Amino acid sequence: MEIPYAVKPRPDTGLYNAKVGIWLFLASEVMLFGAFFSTYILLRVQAPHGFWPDVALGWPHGLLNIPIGTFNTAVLITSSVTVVMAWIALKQNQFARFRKFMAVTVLCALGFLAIKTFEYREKFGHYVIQLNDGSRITGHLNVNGSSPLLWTLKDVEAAKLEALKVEVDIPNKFRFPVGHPIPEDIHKAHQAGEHHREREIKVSDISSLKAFIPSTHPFFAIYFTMTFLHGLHVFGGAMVLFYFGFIGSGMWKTDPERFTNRIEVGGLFWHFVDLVWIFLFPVVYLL
Amino acid sequence: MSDSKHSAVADAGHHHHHHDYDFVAHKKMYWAVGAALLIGTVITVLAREWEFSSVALTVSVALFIASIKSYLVCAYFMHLLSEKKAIYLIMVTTVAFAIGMVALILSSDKDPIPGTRPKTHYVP
Amino acid sequence: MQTATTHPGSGAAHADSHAHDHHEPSFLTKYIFSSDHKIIGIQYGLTSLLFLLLGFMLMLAMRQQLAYPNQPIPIVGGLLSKVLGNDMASQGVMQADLYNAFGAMHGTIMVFLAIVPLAFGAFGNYVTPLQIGAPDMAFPRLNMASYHFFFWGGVVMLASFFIPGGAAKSGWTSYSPLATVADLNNVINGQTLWLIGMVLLITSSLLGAVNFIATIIQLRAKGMTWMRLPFFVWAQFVTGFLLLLAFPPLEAAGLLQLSDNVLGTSFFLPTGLVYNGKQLDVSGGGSPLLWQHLFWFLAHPEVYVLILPAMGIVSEVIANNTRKPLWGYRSMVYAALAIGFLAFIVWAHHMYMTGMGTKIATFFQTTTMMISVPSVIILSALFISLWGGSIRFNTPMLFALSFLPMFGIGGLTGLPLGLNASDIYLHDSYYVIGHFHYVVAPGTIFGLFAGVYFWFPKITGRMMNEFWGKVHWFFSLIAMNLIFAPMFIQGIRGMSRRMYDGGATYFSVGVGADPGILWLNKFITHAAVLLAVAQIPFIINFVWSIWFGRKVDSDNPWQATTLDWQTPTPPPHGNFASTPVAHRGPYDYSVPGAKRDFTPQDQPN
Amino acid sequence: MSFWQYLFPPANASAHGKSTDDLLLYLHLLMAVLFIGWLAYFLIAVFRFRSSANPKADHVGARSHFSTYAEIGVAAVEVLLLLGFAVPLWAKAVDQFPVATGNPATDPIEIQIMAQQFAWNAHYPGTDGKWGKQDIKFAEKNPFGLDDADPAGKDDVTCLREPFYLPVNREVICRISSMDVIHCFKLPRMRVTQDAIPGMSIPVHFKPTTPGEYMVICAQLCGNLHSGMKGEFRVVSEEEYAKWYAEKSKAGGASSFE
Ligand code: HEA
Ligand code: HEA
Ligand code: CUA
Ligand SMILES: [Cu+2]
Repeated sequence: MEIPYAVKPRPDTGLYNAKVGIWLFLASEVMLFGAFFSTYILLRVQAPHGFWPDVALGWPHGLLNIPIGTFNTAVLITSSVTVVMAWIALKQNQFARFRKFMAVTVLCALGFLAIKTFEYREKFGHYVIQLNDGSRITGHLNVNGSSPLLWTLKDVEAAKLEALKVEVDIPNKFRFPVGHPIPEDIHKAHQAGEHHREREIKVSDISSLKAFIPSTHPFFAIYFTMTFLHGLHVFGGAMVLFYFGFIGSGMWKTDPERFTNRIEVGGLFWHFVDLVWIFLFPVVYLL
Repeated sequence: MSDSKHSAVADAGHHHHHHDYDFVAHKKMYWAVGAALLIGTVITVLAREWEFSSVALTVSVALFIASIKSYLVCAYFMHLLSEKKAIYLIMVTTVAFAIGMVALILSSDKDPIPGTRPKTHYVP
Repeated sequence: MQTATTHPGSGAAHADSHAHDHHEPSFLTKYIFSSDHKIIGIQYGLTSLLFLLLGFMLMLAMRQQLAYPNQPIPIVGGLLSKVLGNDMASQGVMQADLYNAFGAMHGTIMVFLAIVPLAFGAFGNYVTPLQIGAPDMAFPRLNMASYHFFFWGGVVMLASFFIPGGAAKSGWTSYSPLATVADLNNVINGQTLWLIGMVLLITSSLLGAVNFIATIIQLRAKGMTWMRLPFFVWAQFVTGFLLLLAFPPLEAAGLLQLSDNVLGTSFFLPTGLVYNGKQLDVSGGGSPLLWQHLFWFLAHPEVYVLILPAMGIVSEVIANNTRKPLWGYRSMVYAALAIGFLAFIVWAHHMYMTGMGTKIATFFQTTTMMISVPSVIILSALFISLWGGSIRFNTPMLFALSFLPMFGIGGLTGLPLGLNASDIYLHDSYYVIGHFHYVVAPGTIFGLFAGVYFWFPKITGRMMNEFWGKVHWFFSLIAMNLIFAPMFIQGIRGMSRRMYDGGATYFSVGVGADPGILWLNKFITHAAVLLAVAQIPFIINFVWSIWFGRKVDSDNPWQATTLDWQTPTPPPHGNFASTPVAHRGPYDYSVPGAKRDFTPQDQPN
Repeated sequence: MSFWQYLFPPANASAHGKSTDDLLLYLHLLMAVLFIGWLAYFLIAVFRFRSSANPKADHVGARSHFSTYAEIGVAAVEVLLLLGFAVPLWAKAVDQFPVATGNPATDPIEIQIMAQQFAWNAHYPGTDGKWGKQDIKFAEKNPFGLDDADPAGKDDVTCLREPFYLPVNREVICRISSMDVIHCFKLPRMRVTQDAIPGMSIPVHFKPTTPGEYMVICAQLCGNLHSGMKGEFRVVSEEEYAKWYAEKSKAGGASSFE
């Protein structure tokens, strides 16, 4: 039994089945990410005015690495171009060229994920520290030259440290106007144009210490959720494209038309992943 | 819709174009769109450095550029410019619902019973 | 042209006695990993019927508690204590936690594991491709995956009963923060499994929805234009869109709540929660109302997912048994589309009491009133379809006919809920329970029963017993009304839902309302037992008829017009003996001048 | 209890409640008319067109446009109920709060209602008319987060898990909140319902007209003792209220915390 229009388009709709399928799937994805963006917007508009970390639940700005994010955006855009070039290559009957473009696409995807992992790691070693006087600072720890990840106050206690060396962040302009609770000397350092500043903080002065992880602040919660899910899409898409381009490409010989359709459909998914990032990037990195 | 029947692989899955599908021009266009997307990204990042007078303006500019970029991806990479009616219908409805969802949730949040306040402020 | 004479295999117990067209598949590929839409439909059907029964049994235990608070549950009480532990059922007495867990699971199971898979997964799968003249679904393997996600979703839900702390107990609505704090002792608690189960079920529904819509768009037989589709197909089509676009936000919300429960985030937890006299150790900054928005964004459309396929079935049965076309078919189609559209913008009528200002409340009650209009149109069209008919009162028809006034009661009682000024009084009372059970129980379930009796001969090649079918219908109809009508009274008198003690606390003399309605709890419970008893003939009839029912004497025992009946019985792999072509509308019954009182869709002139 | 009583809500005890009841009544009349009309038609149709009486069906069926008119009629009544009743009633409930004129004898009474698992608590400003200072950091000590050190709070009246009092025929504004999960402040006889949502404080107002003992129901599932979460309040004469209030105020709020 043959399913009709699995390969050839149906005359009255002009579409083959998988194309309808993928667009329907993308429609549901639009609603999925739509809900996440709604969440982002709602969390953000109801956040108190003032800037994190001085107002505990104010919205953090400028914590993500913009050059890296920009670079990653470029990587993803490149892969979007190469995937469509791969498809064109098939249409031109140039299988070797197709392979090359697929390889670049998959490599870009993996590159994207690697960079994202690096960024995550950086966040896990970044802390917000609340002092007993109510002021808060952010920065990296320096424990005997290394920067521990995912510590809590318990780990500090376990390490039997009297004082913590902290590379304190100097707030950039997107964090201003700062409220009073930022320690005075850091404020001064900012005005002097410094970017980093190491300080020793007595452990007994610390009332809480949290890494930049989802439970620390709604911003991180939504940032990690959205980028992680987007990352999953990248990963899934890369697997599929890799399969089509390399493992399952034998179909090119047996059923070239169906194979080309598959690449088109895979490409559509890939562009969608790119599309999500086009909104995600400014929303979490820039605004 | 043109459903000219070709067995040529070159036509597979791309029925809306005719025999003389111009690969060279298309390839050029795809690269151009890619370049435009990159430029858009750079502009968005730079725009952040120019200080706008208000948050609303900053957000609008960023989202405006993102919309243009997403238009480019949809229109060219995803071939929506030459896609079939059914796909349009599905996607237009979906995007309308997605926007409706965000808009209605936000307007609910912005239209509470007058006098409602965050509990953290306590005093009536 | 009557397509084929009875296929040699017809009458055999199983649907694919035709597998001999191909190499002989093993049991595993034939029944478990089949990608044939008919087998998948049957898998969905049997699984969801079992869940329907389970959902009902949970409710029977709960009803027992409502009628006789703090007395041991007869028959199963001891077992529950043993299996679920004494903190759930102590000495056979249902505890509050168990009541809440059963309540949440009754709602969840009924909606997501019983009715939707039965209406959409089973009937949709089995009948839709047949009615549009397709050999199968557009994506058979996706179809199989959809069932397997559903199955594992069900397994996870069931497993949640047996883990420490028990199943989810924050209602099927799972409002945060309760859903997050209800069981802080166990990280992997009932709510966690509920969320994981939901993610699986949602994935299943999404795959199904993509498949259904693509199938209906792409695989309609030649000549099967949009306005020649049976109304059932339209109903499934709209249902597919509701699932496709409404479920993802709940999937998102589910993941966020999962993260709140497991990773300690605060998506739905506001600042300053004090729980059990202690500040909760979370960042705060979240919004409990956001969960409600995302939940109801799904759950309102979901109620039309529950009702539309039932309306589709009822329409088929009514057209067939009045022997005349549906009256106003076109307006029914447009009404279904209008429901599908409006369903997305009424959700906050479940949230009137969350502190809505006038503007937004007016918006939502206006859209709510608007959405009642297409329902009225569909119902009116079905009523008027009776006029001038030659009505046969077989079991499917009796269920289909009863659907109409029952849905009418349920729908009409939606109106006072839909206006916020009256919902102020009725919100979260038993009036709401009465309202929606009238639509889902004597409404949807009756529609589904009609479908079971109606398509049973196509699926098995045997008829179900008419007499016992009528007994089943009669007592079910009586019992349903005895159960749900008194709930309106309880609601009007101020009784709240989800009350473990059946409302006793609030009706203690002198302070609350009068206690004059508590006896109704007993009354309702007895009626529920009657309903349970009334299902026995059905279950026996159903199982018995698979093997011993009267064999059908034709492929088209109801003398129906739609393509599903123009196939061999049961339809073979690939469905049709020859590729069908539609030459006419779906309901050419009693065409003046025609030889017979039905003209099948594939009959050329 | 007579049969008729079963069909109506328990006696209304608030000023605005009658309009709610009227709306309910009109709605149910509309529903009854529709239901009885359709049911009668349905029974007639089913009987008259049974196959034994009418062996040959009519391909076209009904030819009248009655249903269109009926549908338009239903829609019109719905519009009427919506615009004529529901919207104005809601606007009155949420937009038109009674305002204080500075006359302590007639000004609306303001109270804070704090829900917790599984009790209702009320908080009045006390005879000085000033609310004591509240802060979230004291919320672990008492539901309203009252600051013991603030003199304005010394005379605040708090009713923790005990009945609170309201004078008859005075407007009351309750600000509803919760400290843990969502509850629902429902006063059936006052025709008042408002969710108590942690993180938000939402005002409702009503005017009790009948003295008596009443119940606060929790109408939102809030945990295992949800069904046992009751609150009581008493509507009493102005004098009795003043007496109760003065005594309570003197006893002081902060001391009565658990
Ligand atoms: C299949 C399911 C289904 C259907 C179809 C409906 C249909 C409707 N529902 Fe219902 N509803 C639920 C399932 C459903 N609902 C559920 C499950 C809940 C509770 C969820 C929870 O809280 O747990 C709920 C709760 C609910 C609420 C929230 C109540 C509250 O919590 O306070 C509201 C409020 O607006 C509402 C309104 C409506 C309206 C206006 C319709 C309209 O669409 C109805 C339109 C239909 C008609 C108007 C009838 C037309 C018929 C005739 C005119 C013919 C009459 C014929 C005869 C009498 C013979 N519903
Ligand atoms: C589709 C949805 C659906 C369905 C069909 C039902 C069906 C029923 N429901 Fe349910 N109910 C809900 C959805 C549903 N319910 C929801 C969402 C809630 C709210 C939960 C919450 O508070 O969170 C609720 C709550 C609810 C309550 C309120 C509990 C409370 O607030 O404390 C009550 C009380 O009586 C109740 C009763 C019943 C009864 C008696 C039935 C009966 O009609 C059941 C009828 C079932 C049958 C008759 C079984 C037929 C099956 C077979 C015959 C099996 C055949 C098998 C084989 C052949 C293999 N339900
Ligand atoms: Cu509090 Cu229910
Ligand atoms: Cu609804």
